[in-house]
Amino acid sequence: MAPIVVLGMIAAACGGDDEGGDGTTAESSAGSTGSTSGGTAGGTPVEGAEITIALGSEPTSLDPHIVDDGGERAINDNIYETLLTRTPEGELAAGLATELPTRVDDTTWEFTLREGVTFHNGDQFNAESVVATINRMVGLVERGETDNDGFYATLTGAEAVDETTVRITTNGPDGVLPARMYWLKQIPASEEETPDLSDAPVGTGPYTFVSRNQGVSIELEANGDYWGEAPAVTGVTYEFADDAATRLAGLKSGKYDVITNLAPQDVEQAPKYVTGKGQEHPILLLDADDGITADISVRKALNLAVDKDALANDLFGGFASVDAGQLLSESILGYNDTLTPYAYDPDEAKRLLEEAGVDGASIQLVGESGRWLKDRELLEAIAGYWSAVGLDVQLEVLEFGAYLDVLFDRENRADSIYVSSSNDLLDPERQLATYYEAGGIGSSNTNSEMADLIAAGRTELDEEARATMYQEAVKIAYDEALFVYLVNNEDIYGLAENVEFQPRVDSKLLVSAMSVTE
Amino acid sequence: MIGPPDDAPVLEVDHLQIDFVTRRGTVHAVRDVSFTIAHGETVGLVGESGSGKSVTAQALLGMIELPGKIVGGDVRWKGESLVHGPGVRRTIERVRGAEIAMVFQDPMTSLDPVFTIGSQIVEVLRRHRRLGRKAAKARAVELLDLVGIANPAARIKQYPFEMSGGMRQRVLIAMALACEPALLVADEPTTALDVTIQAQILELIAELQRELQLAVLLITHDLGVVAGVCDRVAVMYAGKIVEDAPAADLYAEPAHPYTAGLLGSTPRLDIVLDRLVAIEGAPPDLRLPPPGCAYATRCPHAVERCEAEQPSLERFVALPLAGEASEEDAVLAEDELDDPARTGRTVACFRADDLRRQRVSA
Amino acid sequence: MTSATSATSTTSTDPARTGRPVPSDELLVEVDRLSINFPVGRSGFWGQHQQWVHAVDDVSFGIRRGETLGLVGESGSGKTTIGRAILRRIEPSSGWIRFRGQYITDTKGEELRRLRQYMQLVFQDPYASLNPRMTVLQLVAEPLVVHGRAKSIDAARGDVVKLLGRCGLPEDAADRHPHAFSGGQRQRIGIARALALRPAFIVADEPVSALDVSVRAQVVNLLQDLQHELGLTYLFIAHDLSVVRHISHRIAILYAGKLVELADSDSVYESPRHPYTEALLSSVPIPDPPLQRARRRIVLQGEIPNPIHPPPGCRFQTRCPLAQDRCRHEAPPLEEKAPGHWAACFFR
Amino acid sequence: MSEANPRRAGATATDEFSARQQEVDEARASEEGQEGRPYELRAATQGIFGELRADKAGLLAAIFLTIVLIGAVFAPWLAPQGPVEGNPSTASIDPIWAGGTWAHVLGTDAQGYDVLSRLMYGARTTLLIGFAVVLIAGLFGVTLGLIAGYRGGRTDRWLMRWVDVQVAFPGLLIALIMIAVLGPSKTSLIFVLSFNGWMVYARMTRGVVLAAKERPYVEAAEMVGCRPRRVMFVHILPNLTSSLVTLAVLEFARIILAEATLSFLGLGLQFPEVSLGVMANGGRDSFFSLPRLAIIPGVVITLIVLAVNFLASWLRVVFDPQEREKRFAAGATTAATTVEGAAT
Amino acid sequence: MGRYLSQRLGQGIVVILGVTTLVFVVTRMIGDPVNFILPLSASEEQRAALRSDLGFDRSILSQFGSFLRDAVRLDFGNSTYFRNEDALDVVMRFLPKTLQLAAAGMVMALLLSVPLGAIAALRPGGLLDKFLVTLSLIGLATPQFFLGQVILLLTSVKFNLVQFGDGPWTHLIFPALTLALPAIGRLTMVTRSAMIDELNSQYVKAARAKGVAARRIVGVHALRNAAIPFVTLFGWEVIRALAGYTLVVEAVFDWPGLGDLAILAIRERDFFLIQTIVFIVAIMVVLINIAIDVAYKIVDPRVKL
Repeated sequence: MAPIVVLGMIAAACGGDDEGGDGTTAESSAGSTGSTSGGTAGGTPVEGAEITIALGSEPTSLDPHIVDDGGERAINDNIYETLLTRTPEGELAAGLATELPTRVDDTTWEFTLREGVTFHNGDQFNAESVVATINRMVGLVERGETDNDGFYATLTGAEAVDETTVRITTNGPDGVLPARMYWLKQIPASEEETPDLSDAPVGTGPYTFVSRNQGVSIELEANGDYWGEAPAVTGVTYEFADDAATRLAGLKSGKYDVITNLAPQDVEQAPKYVTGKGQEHPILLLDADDGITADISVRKALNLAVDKDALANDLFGGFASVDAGQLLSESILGYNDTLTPYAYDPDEAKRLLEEAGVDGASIQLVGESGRWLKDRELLEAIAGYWSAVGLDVQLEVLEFGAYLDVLFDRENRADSIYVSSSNDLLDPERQLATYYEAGGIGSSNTNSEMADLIAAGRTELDEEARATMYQEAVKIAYDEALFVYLVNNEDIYGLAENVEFQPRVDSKLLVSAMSVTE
Repeated sequence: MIGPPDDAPVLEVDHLQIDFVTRRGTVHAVRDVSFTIAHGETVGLVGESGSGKSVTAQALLGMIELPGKIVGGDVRWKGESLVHGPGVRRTIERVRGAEIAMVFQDPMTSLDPVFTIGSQIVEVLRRHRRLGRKAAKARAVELLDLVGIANPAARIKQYPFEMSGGMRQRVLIAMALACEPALLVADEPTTALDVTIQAQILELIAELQRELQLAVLLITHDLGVVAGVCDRVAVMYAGKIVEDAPAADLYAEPAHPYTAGLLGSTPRLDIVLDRLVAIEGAPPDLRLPPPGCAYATRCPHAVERCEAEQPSLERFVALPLAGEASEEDAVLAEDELDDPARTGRTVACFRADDLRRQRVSA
Repeated sequence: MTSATSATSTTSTDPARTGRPVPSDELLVEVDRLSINFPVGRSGFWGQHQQWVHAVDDVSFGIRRGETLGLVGESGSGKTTIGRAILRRIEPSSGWIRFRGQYITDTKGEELRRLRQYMQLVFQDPYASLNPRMTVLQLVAEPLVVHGRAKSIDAARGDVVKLLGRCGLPEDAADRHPHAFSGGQRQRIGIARALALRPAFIVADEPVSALDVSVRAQVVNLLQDLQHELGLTYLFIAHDLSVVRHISHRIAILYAGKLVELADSDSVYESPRHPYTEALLSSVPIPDPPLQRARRRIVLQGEIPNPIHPPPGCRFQTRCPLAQDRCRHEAPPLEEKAPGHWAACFFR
Repeated sequence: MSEANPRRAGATATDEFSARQQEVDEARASEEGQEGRPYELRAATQGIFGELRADKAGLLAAIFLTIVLIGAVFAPWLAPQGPVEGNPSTASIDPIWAGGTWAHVLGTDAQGYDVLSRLMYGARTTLLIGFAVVLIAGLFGVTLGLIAGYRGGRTDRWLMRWVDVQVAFPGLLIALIMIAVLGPSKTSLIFVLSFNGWMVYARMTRGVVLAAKERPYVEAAEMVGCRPRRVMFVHILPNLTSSLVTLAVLEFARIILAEATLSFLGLGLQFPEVSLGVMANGGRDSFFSLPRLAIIPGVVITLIVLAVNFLASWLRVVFDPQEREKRFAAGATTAATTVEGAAT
Repeated sequence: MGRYLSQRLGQGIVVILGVTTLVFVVTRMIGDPVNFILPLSASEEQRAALRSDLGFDRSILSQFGSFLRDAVRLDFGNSTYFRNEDALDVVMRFLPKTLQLAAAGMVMALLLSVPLGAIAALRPGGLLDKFLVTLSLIGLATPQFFLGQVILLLTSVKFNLVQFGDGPWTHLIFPALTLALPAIGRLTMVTRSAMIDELNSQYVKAARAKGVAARRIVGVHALRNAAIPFVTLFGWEVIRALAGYTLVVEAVFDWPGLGDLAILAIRERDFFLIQTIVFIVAIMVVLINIAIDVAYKIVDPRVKL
């Protein structure tokens, strides 16, 4: 099961954006770290304002169940809603369901639905529509027609108890299910059989779909019948510009009001920018079983050799924080607050390498370029640090497909592989299963102790118990130096002078959270 | 302004000097050339390549361009300078194509290849005659008819590439005659043509000259070509005119050794010689023209003075051909000729008189 | 030289060689019913019609050893084509060429290369026909080297210098490049090069028409002197009747690919049989104004017919002042109108 | 780029002069002891410096290219640092004119690499690719062109159809696809650019050979009995040098641009290789914050290409006596008229 | 004419066949695209099914055969990246933007280079000539992407002049200018040298001797003749733009055209899309080549087709 989850996540990345993990909605317990700079924060909001948002990539489809890419989410998050939501701090909260679900048994969860909610096409939102949504997804997963199978492979079906009560079943104990329902977008019952919802997305959200000019733009307008608070911005146009410079140029020239993935070095250029602690954690997987990295002191040396602070402050311009010896953000279940980053100590690293007798040995470093923020630069910097402590670094910056081949080649692990891990559901399970757990599709170790802990956590329904298991697992990986821990970089949005927007921990680009001032 | 008297020359070339600047020195292409053309007169200008004859012709229409430059002398058309003076641009614009017209050596390249010949004739008429489109077209047809092109109405719609060389030369002549010029300058008009076509064109020029009372300046390297057409012939050598004489006299008794040499080295259809009399050597380098007579190095009659001093064009009086005349006769004949511009002969040779005497005594 | 002229004019050569063979030791070059067509562009909507230029049509003549045959015609008459065909530079479409009694029409490859030693070409353009990168020595010695007559360029120096001297070039000429020479001198170099292999037969393709008037005589004289000294045989191609008359023993006149008249040069001038020859003669201006003005001039109308679509019958009929109905259907054969004087006209 | 040759048809009085003058000039030149060398060589050796003095742009171009070439060839010895030496802590140091240090004259980039060092190594790679492509494409194209031109007939038709077909290929697009397949590396760049660039040599060579075959002196060589090989190598091929050199120089400029473009599109060389295009691509990310990182390599590429173009036009002049004459006349007469104007 | 056209069309077919074959072979060398299309979790059976669905399990020859068969019917298969949308539809959606850009750029090139070249040719060696020549050389020496970036920087950011991307026609100005500038440089040089040649030609001399006004000689006679070499080179520029440089300009300005699509298709290994793009571009190239010849016939009556 674990591989499936991971694959979904990678596919999410494949779908998307050239450099940022913009779409990777995750949440950070650090809460809202959004900060504003430049410009005036105040001003009277304008009623009925229309804005233009530049995204890094165009959604290939607007079917919320089939695709999973940043572009799709950026738009559909405004059209569709989910049973649960998260607070700005990342806590699960009521959404289309009026409260958090209750567990009926190990594999059944019951949701109570909000009344009086209608879809944009006039259909009623009710238990029937939830069942349709679940069934559609289950079918898509079975037929292998969705990029989202990693999120929903545990679902087996749903039944309506009454008009406002629905029960969702899983194929085993699944502590992650509430988080999954934070992710699954609700569609009208009438669309269960529709193979592709791309042409006319219909949801319950604050915005309705107006038009899509493929290759050029997508337009939404405020939903007058929205059950919740009416949004301040009444019209939004999305345009697509995969080049950061172009997006910035558009923002500066007034063509765009909001741009995503503002590059750290460009923040001063933007009229205004806000940041949110994202869920993106670039790390390096070290092959703990074979080759030069089989030696724990080498793995430690590789950690010690890298100046994480310089990466965070110089490479990411300060819009990143050094990882505390784990892939998990503070807000995530299982975060182990006893861990501290490996220090930057090149001398010690050199000493360890010499001790291990691999001074001057060659080491593979495999990565790719263009998908994630500063990926190539990060790789080059690491290659530089490692060279500085006397290693002969064989850096391979591969084309994405070739990179995936290396990443998933479990037979011949490369010495070190760059990945950028994110956490869409804001639940630790996926990351741990993918990279930590032995046998995980991206993992480079065979540590059974850690694997057992992670496997147990997966089916544990008690939050506290899960957290403890994960914290232990994370500690093992830290002690064993199974990864080179790097940084957690932030989402940066560029805003026009008169636009207000508070980024969310889960990186959702909600237009309803934006406003335009005079 | 009172116009020039009728017998005054329409064109005067007065001590014309033209230089060409090249990287290895200045070529003195035309060195002090003077001649005149009267109303309706046909003058031949004969010389080998590099003698400066074509350059001289171009100067008549103000067409010397860099790297060439008129550095001395004057060209006057009916008394107005075409070289300098305040209104010279205007004058040239008025005269060129309308009063003095030119026909070039190469009919294959002298027409714009991408326009019909009709439009190219009409262009001239509209420019100089301010004719309407229709009238100009009608006139173009007339002109083609005049130069002996059959079916002119159809021909004006043709492009130059659809015509033979002879035909094109006729078109060019028609174009030159479009504005009824007073002087036609024909620069080697037949060199590129076949012999039978050359005969046609020469015939045509002679005919037109008679009919239209044209003055013609015929430039050629072929003494034969001018013989049948011209009233007067000027021979150029190394940028200078060496001899200028009525055609009949020049051929009958060439006064300059170069003229004589040219005639001697040209094989004639009517006279078979065992051996041609060749002129040995080659023309001088015009960047460093010799201080004396340019022909001196090749001249069988050269004396010391020829190498040191430049002979100027002097009046030359030929002897009666009978050969019995004495020197007194010559003097007498000289007195009788008061109009050197028209009937007089001039020659630039110190030894012209000596040689004449030698011929007499021979 | 005068004797040579009279010899050829009295001994009649049968140009069409209808039956009666001429003693082979006398004829150096024989051309027999030579026709040459070139393919040119296509016509028709789909380009289905291959068009042919009928450059030379059924031409026969012979050249005797030591003789100069002048081949005269206007542009497009086929004179250059005939010259190149004899030198085997152009494939004949039909007909035969014999050289020293041997058929050479099918000679190819090495054999043809060896044949080149005996027949050479003097070019029209002395500027373009000498490789500007080579010295005069290299140019003139090249034929000797490629035919194995000299071991190397330098080994041939002595012979070359001697030859250059004979062609009237200065002693130091051998080591200079062609640029260093005037047109006339370059033509002398070209002649020296052609003579290097001591050929018996020279095709001179308008050798003086690109030269200045005063230099022409020098080259013509040189050609005559060399013929005298070396017993050369010339095919002298020209459009200029006056030079041809001066240098040739006999003259062949071509019109639109057809031989219209062939006779010794005096006869051609004095009693032309073909109306085209007459017109051609009268077109040549004579540098003598009274004479020139007094001459009866025949100015032909029109132009040489298109060689792609030659007119039926006599090719001259479109311009001929004598043309009658018969000429438009029937091509007049080349007939011996007087001893040694051949012409192709029904009426003369 | 191709500029039509000046027409030679339609000789005018001026041409008549220059022809004759040239004759005389050559006569004099050989009297001065210049004989014995092929004309063009002579022109080249005689004219290079004179021409350079006359052609200020050419002179500047030559100086600039010499500097670039030295910097590129000796980069490992001259460059202050390695091309990928540095880390984020030394990133974005300003260049010397903006208050930087002499240790990094042109500053450092976002990675902390020394820009000047990278420029030198980058130029080294870029020039190497340029030379290699010109050499490979040139050899291949010239060979095919020679075969086509000399053999003629069916061989010619087929080879030239091949050229026609390939010329009609959408070059950049094909190059991108091929590089995507072959993987971005120096070798594949060289291969792909050669694959896309040989046709122009083939066409030109064939054209020159065909034209040369029609020259009377080639016919003359065949007439005197030279074997085909000798005709080819002694009489026809030397005609090729001047146009080939000029073409190769211009192609070199084109290749530099092509390499930069491919690298810019992300399909160029990969770390740790650096070329000028790679630098330009690297500068793309921080174009607004550190425009110099894009502008420096961009300007250097522009200058190299510009200089190469000037060099080509200078070469044309060196190889073409007529062109030299024209240039001289233009210069001299303007000078002359100025003097005259001052006098009057 | 008929012969010519059939010849050119025949040649065009060979070109298209050659290009598509090359691209077909080359793309098949990239590797299995199935991994790109399917989610990574897809089972081996699913992969195999898709593989045989798309025909990747068959021999390359048989794949190529069916590709050609379908191509003749203008069926290029479905784009894998664009969720099974017909590849030709995708291309046709992006094509207009590229055509718009290319047309605007080429019109600019035409309108600027001809007068500039002609003006420079009036006094070769003069100050204005030197200035224009230098400018042209700089234009053709500047890498297009660099030019685009600088223009982007100056116009959109520093001076906030005009925007780009989708929108009113003014958005077209700067991308089109970027596309046009190198072409303007080259074409100005060509116009200039052709004009110099023409102005030195015998017929111009003859026209002057006829007294034809200088303006008419330059503007009518020389220009029309100079158009002959110009036409060919202009055609090449159009091809260059359509088949190459729009790619760069679109990348810099994020212009949603064929070039952007091509880069995307290559990056995403969307074989069917790549093939379709190349096919369409090749057809355009062939058509432009024929158009060049026809234009040739129009400006030069001597040309026979």
